[in-house]
Amino acid sequence: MAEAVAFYICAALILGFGALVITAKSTVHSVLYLVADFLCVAALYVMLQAPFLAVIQVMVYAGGIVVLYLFVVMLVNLKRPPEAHSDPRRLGRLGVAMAAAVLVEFAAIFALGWAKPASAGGALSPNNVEQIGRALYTDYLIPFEVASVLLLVAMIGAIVLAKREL
Amino acid sequence: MVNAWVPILIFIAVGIAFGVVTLLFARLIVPQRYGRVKLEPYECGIEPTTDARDRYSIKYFLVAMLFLIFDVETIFLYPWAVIVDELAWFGFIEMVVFLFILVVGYFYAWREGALEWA
Amino acid sequence: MVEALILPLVKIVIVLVAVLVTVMYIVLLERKVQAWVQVRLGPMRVGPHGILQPLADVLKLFVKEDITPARADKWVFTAAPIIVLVPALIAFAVIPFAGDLTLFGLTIPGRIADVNVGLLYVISVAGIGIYGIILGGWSSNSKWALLGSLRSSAQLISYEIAVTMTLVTVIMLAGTLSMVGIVQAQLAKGWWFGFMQPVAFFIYFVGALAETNRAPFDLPEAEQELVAGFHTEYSGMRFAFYFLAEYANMIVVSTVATTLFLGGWLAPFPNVSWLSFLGLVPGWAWFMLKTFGFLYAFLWVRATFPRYRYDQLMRLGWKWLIPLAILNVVVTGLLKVLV
Amino acid sequence: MIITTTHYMLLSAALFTLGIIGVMTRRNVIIILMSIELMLNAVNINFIAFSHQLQNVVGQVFAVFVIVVAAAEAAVGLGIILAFYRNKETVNIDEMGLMRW
Repeated sequence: MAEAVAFYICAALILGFGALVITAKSTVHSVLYLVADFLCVAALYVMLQAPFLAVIQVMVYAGGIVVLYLFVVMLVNLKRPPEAHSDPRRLGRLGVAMAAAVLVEFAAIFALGWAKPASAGGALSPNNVEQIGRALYTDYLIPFEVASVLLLVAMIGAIVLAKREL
Repeated sequence: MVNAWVPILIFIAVGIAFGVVTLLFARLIVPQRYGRVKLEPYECGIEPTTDARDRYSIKYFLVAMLFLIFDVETIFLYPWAVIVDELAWFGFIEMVVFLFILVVGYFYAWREGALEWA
Repeated sequence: MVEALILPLVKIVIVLVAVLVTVMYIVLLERKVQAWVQVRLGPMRVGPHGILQPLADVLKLFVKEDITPARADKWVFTAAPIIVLVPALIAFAVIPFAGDLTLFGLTIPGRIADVNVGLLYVISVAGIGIYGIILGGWSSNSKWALLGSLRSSAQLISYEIAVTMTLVTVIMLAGTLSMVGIVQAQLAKGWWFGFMQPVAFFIYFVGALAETNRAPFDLPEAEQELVAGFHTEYSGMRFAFYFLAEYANMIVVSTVATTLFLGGWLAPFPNVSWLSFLGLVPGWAWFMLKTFGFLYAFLWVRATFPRYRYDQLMRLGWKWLIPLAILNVVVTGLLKVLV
Repeated sequence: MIITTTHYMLLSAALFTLGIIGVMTRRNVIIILMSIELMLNAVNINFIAFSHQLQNVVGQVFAVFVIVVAAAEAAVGLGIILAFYRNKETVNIDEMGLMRW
């Protein structure tokens, strides 16, 4: 019961803040709602027994990625609003198609039945960090090293893009 | 397991409530005498002429970007640190390779002057 | 019900009140310490030796006029102080202030929560506080505030990397991320991690000074160049929140240092039998003693060192502390696999 | 009132839709990138819900990788936006036809 209440509150907050992100007039307000959204997602992860993911969601997403967004929003000081001359119907057809696809997805989720809740006493131990570490550094060794190359490339790319201004 | 987080949730609620209630309470008792000049931003007595939200150095973007990359790197270090005894040499070499690749990027940033502020 | 909700609530209120009172008196102590270093007396008027000065300060802040500048973004301007204060407070949730206490036949754990990612929780929560600083400066729409907030946030994130990376070595020794587990690991090893990882302790101390915007790294509010930094436009209670958050953060980093490097609630050398009489002093008293020692170091440093220049500050963080932290991780890992 | 994985899937699908709507309707490229972050989060919710359902940690490991990719994407994407803004003084995606041929 408590779990259901917590889930519905979390879900409402996530979707509410998500809607605010894409509708807010000021970009800075959008960024703020995005942070709130990510914090609520972190709360959801805690409920799903993924505390390590919850903290890195806060640390990397809320505390890193969105800080970068905020810095860029502040750097990009706009003389005129970017939405001034846009044609809302421009991508209308594509939007309808996308929405239809999502509706099909919803229908599929409903049609294919409701999954059972997780069985208690499964293999997911409460000591989540060790388990993730074991999987990450043995089975997923190659993706892990590739991730570092990806980060290296991202770092070099961003520096090259900004370098001319240094 | 999840129950261990309930006190934290309560703490967050209490913290926000403390902030909001204190501000509202202060709002009730403080004097409010507004004047146009009083509400101007402070610029050492000179009347502000331009908007404060102007363009500023791209250095701040670079610092935030480097922070983000290193932040992601440290989240890989923590699970490794927890089971470092178990992984032994294998894990150590893995992590040295990982750190080496990022240190290359670090020295690139250094060489390109992304770390200079003079 | 009592176990799950009432007990944590009581502890939260106790911690909250303790933090507020400590902040009030740390401010007084700071003024006193600085005065003593300069052979002055410090506040003497309000109460004997000025011990009622904090109350007068709080009263003053409460009745000061609270101004929202005309060009400010009103909602963000009000939200920013709360955003900066709440993380500073909730970081205390995982700090183990004491071992288990027994009261009226009830075993009460000496902390609010023990989650198995405790250390990362503290780090990530501290990261959220940055928003309060950036948004406070941005929403004021004042040049001093905006520049101060940019500098302050750049400084915070720079030193946060060095600190998070250096704390990895502590985790390598402890083998757990739980704050309680880290203290127990120090009991098992017989040494405080401050002795086993002096380099990490040093980096943490420097980083802690910088992350709390304390002298000699208090550039964001260097009066000579930036007026008051990101809170230039703040007054009254909202200013008080920034002030409170800064000192609460100081206490957070001190309690974290106590837990990670100084053995938490443990008595010194708990495994040396002829020193066992030290165990007669309760754990929470040791914890407070160590925390105050660390806080005192903050005040002492402020009274002693001149302020850094901004480029010197960034150079120290990026070109010295971060490589040192990475090197420390590698060396500790090497020692771990060799021994 | 039992919360099943289906609930999480529906939430994730709804959040993903919000992301799509954001990408489709907004012209500010920073907001479009933020909508993409919303979509990545929806994906992560799915990963972790299934990790919980199957009691298997692999879903969480993949969520970690998604976060890494999101970080790299934000760094490079925002770098491109800044470079573009410095040339053209705009962040409107309709005016970003530089690479279109």
